[in-house]
Amino acid sequence: MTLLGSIGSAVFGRWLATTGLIWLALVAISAVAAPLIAPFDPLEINPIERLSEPAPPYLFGTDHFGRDTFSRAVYGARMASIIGCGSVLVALFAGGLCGMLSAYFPQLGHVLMRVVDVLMAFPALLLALVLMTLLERSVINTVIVIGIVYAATTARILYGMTLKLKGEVFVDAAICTGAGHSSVLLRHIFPNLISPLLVQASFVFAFSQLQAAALDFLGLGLPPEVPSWGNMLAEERIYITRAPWLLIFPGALIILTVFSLNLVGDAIRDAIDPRFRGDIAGV
Amino acid sequence: MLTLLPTLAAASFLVFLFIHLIPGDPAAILLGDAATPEAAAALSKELGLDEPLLKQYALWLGNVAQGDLGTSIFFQQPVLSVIGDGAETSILLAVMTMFWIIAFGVPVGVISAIRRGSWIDQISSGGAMLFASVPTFWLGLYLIHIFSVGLGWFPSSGFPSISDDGGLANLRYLLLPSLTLAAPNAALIIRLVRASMLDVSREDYVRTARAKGLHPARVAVRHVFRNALIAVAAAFGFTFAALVSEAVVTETVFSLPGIGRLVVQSILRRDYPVIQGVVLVVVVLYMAVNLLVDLAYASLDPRVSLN
Amino acid sequence: MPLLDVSELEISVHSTGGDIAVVKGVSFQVNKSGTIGIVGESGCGKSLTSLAIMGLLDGSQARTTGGTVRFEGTELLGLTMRERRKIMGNQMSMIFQEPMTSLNPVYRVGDQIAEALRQHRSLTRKAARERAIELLRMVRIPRPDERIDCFPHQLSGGQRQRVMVAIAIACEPKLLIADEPTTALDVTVQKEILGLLRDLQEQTGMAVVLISHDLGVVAETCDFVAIMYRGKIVETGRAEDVFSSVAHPYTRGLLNSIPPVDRDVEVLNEIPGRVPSIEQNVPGCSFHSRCTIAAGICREIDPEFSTVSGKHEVRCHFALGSNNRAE
Amino acid sequence: MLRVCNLKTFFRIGAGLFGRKRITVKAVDDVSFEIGEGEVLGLVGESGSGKSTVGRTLTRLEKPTSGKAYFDGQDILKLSARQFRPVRRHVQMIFQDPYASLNPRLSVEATLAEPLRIHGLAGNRSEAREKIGRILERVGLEPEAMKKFPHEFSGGQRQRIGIARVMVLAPRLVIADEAVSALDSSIQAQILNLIGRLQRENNVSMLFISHDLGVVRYVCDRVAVMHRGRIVELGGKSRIFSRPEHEYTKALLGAVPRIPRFDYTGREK
Amino acid sequence: MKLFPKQKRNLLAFGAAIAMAGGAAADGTFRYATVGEPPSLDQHVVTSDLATTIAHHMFEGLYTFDSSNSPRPLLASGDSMSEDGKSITISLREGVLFHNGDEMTSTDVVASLRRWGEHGSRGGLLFANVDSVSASGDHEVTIQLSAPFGPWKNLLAFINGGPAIHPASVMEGSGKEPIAPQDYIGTGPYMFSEWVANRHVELVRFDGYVSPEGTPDGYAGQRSAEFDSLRFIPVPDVGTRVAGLKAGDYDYAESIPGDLYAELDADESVRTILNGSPIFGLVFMNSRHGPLMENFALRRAIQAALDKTAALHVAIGPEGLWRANGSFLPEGNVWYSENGTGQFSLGDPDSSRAIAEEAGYDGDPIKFMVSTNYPFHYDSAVVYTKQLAQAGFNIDLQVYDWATLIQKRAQPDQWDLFFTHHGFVPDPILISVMNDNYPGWWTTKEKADLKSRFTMSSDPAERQAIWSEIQGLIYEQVPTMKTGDVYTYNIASPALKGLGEATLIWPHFWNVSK
Repeated sequence: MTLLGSIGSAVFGRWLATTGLIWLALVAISAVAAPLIAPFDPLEINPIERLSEPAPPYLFGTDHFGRDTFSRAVYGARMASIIGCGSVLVALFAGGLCGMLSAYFPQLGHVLMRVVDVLMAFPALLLALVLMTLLERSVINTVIVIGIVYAATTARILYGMTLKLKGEVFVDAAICTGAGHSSVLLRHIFPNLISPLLVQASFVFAFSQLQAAALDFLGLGLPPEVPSWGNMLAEERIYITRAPWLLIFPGALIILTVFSLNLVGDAIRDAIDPRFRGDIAGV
Repeated sequence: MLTLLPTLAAASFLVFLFIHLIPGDPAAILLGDAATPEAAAALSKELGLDEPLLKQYALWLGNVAQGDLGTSIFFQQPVLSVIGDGAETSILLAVMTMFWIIAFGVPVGVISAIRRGSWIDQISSGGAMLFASVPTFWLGLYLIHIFSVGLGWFPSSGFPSISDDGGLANLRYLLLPSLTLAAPNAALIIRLVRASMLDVSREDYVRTARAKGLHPARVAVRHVFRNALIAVAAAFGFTFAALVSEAVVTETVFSLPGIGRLVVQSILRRDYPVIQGVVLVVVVLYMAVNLLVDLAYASLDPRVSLN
Repeated sequence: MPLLDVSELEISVHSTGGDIAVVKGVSFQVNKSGTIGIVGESGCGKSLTSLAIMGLLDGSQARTTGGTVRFEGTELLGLTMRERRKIMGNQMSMIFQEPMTSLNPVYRVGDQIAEALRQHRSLTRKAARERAIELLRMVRIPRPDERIDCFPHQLSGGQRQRVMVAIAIACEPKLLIADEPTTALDVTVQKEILGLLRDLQEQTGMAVVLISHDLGVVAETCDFVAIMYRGKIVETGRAEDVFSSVAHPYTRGLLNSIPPVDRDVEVLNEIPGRVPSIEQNVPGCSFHSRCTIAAGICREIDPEFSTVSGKHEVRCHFALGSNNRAE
Repeated sequence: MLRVCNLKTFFRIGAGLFGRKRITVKAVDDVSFEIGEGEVLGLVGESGSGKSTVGRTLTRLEKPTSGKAYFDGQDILKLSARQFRPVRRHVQMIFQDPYASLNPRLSVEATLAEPLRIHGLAGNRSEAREKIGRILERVGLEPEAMKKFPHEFSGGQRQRIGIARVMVLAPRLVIADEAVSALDSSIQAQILNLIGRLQRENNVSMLFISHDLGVVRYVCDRVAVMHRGRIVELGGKSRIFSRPEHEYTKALLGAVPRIPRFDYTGREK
Repeated sequence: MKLFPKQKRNLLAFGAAIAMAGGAAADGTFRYATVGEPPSLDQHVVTSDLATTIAHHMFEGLYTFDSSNSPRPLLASGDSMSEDGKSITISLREGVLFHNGDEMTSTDVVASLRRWGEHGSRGGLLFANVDSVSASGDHEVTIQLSAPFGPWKNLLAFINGGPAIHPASVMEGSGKEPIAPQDYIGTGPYMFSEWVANRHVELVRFDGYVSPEGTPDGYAGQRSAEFDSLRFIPVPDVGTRVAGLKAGDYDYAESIPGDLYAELDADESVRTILNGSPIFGLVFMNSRHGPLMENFALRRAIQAALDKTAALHVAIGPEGLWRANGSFLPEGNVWYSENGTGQFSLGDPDSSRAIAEEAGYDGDPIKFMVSTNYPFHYDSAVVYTKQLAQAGFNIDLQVYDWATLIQKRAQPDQWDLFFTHHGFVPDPILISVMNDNYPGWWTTKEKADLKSRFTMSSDPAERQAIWSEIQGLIYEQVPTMKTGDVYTYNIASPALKGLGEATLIWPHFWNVSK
């Protein structure tokens, strides 16, 4: 059974995970085709229509600028995808590399893992807060900061997994055939880490959504003009009674997306190598 | 334990560097909008904030070594007492949260592992995952809205110290915040307990226990759960870090005078000594919790020896 | 009345393609203080059989789908779990292959022995402890009063298996099922454990079902053997009969493929091919694809048992004399 | 051909939470032996006797504490990793667990092509494929096996792949570490015969590590008995099995269960 | 959204009696939900409105304002001025006690005025014209001016960044650094009790308080402390402030968003209290650096592009809470003037574009700094950016947190425009744009001339006329743009008695009980 095949059967075997996958596909489509789907410019201010209730043409109502919440939600899917993919890339690339190399080269690992320890000792959000204040609010900085926060966790996990793989007999066998470090790492160890990395990616993606929303809430995340679900919640949170739709819709979008990611990640995790199942945190 | 000191020093230096690189002058914040830049600069000088960074760090480190965390620029009070008061709130919040996590998470995880595949398992596993998907601040906002404003059952915000009027009854102020904070973490523990229970139940010694003719409940508790606890204990260190993270948001939503909100506000007003102090305390706390976890680990698993 | 009477036992495992019977029509008896060895290669169903007798089959993966298991005349398969537990660990007990993992690492060995005692005998804590020390002495663990407070990881593999034996004989069972009890052990330790079992059997008169892949172990220990291949017993009889006049080509092949330690062999006989997977439906005799004497009939008809001599029975169309062979 | 002198491999283990109390385990303690051209030396012993560590040290999977191992007169324990690489081609190892010793993510072709590529034994892909096809045939596998992945094979077939991976390099010394102990007896005989045939055909020297005395008697020319990190007895096969001198060897031989009254049908020597 | 009608709520509350055990805070404690922590409460140096809201219960100045924003004696009992207008003699009330029990004398007043003059935020405005301050008797002080200075009494009455009177012992040796909480000793009806950082600031009734005479009028007249204690609790999240007041956890909550006004006003469990004096947003322009430095035409082009009404609508919400008023002081105030206000909110992108072209604007980016700490700044800035873009301006909107913004605005090369707001002041001299050193650095000759005429005069009518001219100049040179008046409001528990209909500048809770 190929990797994709096993993931496919893991996901489609459960109706809930399948639903999650469909929802994620919808989010992805919205992200790509946002300009085609959104009926309005998400930034267009319209003071006369401010705080309109959900009714055509404003499916999700309007916010206090008079901006169309539905259009902002659609563009929010784009932001969610950017934040998620970006954080996953940073976390998995930086963390993954760090963890893998640390486990493979113990001397290097001795130094690198101390750095990771320092990062891990910081509560994730606290680290993100300090970094965000330092770096100014922007999409790229949010991605980097969330990425760094989860890079530490990823490094820890990959460290453990690589150590386990390093002790595998087939790695010894590869060394005995004369394979060098790069060959052992890239051909023998890395391919066995792909599926756990995929699971980790789905959890980092999910966490990044919550983390980004929390940063937005504290006023230290994405620039406020960016239409993200977290910003929508943060900016409009005083309207919980005055205009409840402004909190219900973006909140539901975040919950659904994170829930779906967790479901899919969980389904993949159950399908992967049981050796690593316990290593990946996630939910 | 001594090996932790370099980590601590590195962490504190990193934070020191970071927060001083952030633009913004605490003196200007203190004086307010009407003050001129010249006035702010004068105050800055008076506070010693114009000294070279390394010198400031050395000074700070020297003081810390003597147990003095410095004076808050904003409050004009010793950092230790500022943090001390926040710590009461945060620690009580953490303890209550841990209580919910253990009180709900562990039994639900055990039950759903025992009744694997049943509707109880489906609901608790799915519910756990759903709760872990809710942004904490969003949950908090609605809890306040429903239980404080709507039903009037619990106070909405704030927390008078338990040494204040009301005594321990003041803990009711922490009920909603701790539930908010517990929700995603309990979810984590439920899943972890369930997974560990299932892993352990495949072990040979569980079969041995069953072969003795023991009652399934006894097997589940004495043999499966007891061993699953080892894996769960290791997760508590992780949970603590997550807890502190989310406490920042929860304390802001519920306006609790804890160190989470303190640090956010201190970052906003560039109160360097307080930020450094909080980070120091949190890192020490984190290490202490990890040490406790290690000790718990050793006491749970006779194969792990401390020496 | 035999102590244990297994008749036409069938065990099925759950798979995506539906239930597959992996143990089919297994029947044997064990008398009081008798020893039967069940031999076969991995996957032949010998361990499932032992778990089914003991009542340890976890319904989610495998379950009994036919046949009867009578213990002292009582049908076990129909009992409720509650009734079953009264027998488990009491009149019937079991030891397993992996002494490293079969003991719970977080409890002292004394507690694990006492647990079995207190489950079936109303003993005080103190009495249970004394009995546990006595049991450790019985399984020949030196300084039992000290070792009783050891954790399993502080003991060697052989000692752990002795502790397992102590747990199993704690309630003086009438039947002991030993599933590959020495496979994970060194030969010198194996010898001691087998000797211990034999001595205990002599002292207590309990019957033993010994599951093993090692013909040598079975030959030295058992007075009755059953050879299993792909879920069926293919040859059974008194050990001396079976080994002195092997009737089934599989048994013969197996015996011939083991390099002997007491003589030099130039070329070892092989059984060609490999065991067809359990999902594969093999018509006729399940061994025919690897059998050197198989003929047309073997591909079509699954042979019934035929008697070689006395209690020595075999499932082979050509077992009863070389003149029947299609060579 | 291979001369091992006073080999010692010690492990330091244990690092407590509060201190660094370490114990030294003398896994291999002053072991010396020789293996001649085309000779099979059996290394028997019980678990923990250090026999596997000897093999792992000679293939440099473990670091020796002291001692020398001359292969063609060259001390291979002294060489740098770079210098050792050309020697590796000639010193190969067969592992115990055929399930674990193959990378689950690599096809058989990829697994077998790797040593060829590393040691520059195949000019191009088609040449490599041809070589792989030949070696697969020699170990008794169909050429179609090339495209398959390890999980598609049975244990015996996997061990054949493991042997192919070693033999494709045409090594001069093969270290077989419990090469058949994970296999069922009927399969074990097949693999033993395969190893024996390949060894004779290529005149390969072999260090055959096993706990199974019968297997060692079948495969080896000379036998070394290891006990607690030391070789307690070394000698010709027939002498060791018929007239063991050391008490431990005697105990070992005495413990092997035998099948009485069985008329063995194999050809005896 | 109300989940349950009131009666049912009570029943439910009764049902949850265990949760309610302990009840509300002790009687006699007044709980005020603030927007955050105040900085130091030292009124000399700190200009935070929140600090003043708390501090004016414990610190008093020589004068204070009545409801018409006219200065009236507080610690002073009377004053006289010499013929040349250069010597002011102020007599003090006798028998006034500090919280430490000592009687206030002229020594204390002189020490306080001197420290304020040297280090105080607004002290320089007066002390630039002061030669000396001295005690001319136990209960009399004399201020010697270098030239006549009209706004002196307003400056002495404005407690925010103003001359609170402290004991001389506290003033000795204190410099720019705010005095520490243990030195918070004043003469007010409440005295400092504790400041648990991050938790609350608590004041308690000062039993030795000696009140001024007269009917209460604004901050003037009789003062009496009715509560045992006042507790100021930081509740930074506005939703929590509203929820907390509704849930009965606070008696008073400040700074509530305009959009919730109608809903809260209709809610019987909440009382809304408007601020009588509006605050107003200001967009400062950089007069020291960058494209706007001396290009007044370009500045006017920017001014012409803005439609302030739209921004107010988005940022504040209901129309009753804001007024698109171009005069720096509100209608009805003595300083009200319509000079220049024709330019206030043109919202004319076409003429703006034309003026900008004429002024030589070539599409260079204009850096506009705004902070998100104040939602109304940010909301307005977003609207302005849109409007300016329509007029062809290339606006680079830079969003910072407040701390970063105040640091950046001190560096002339970092910005061209920034957004801030200004509290109500009773005298235009206190408006930040009048301060030459305030970021923006408006220091044209025209301004200097008018400003010196303005301060020299003591004749109210003349001063009002000069201020009108200055306002005209502001609309011409555009050092800053007023964005309109915002009437903030607070909410209170209906149980509070003695609250006025509106707040004067900062809410006060003497003469208030529950």
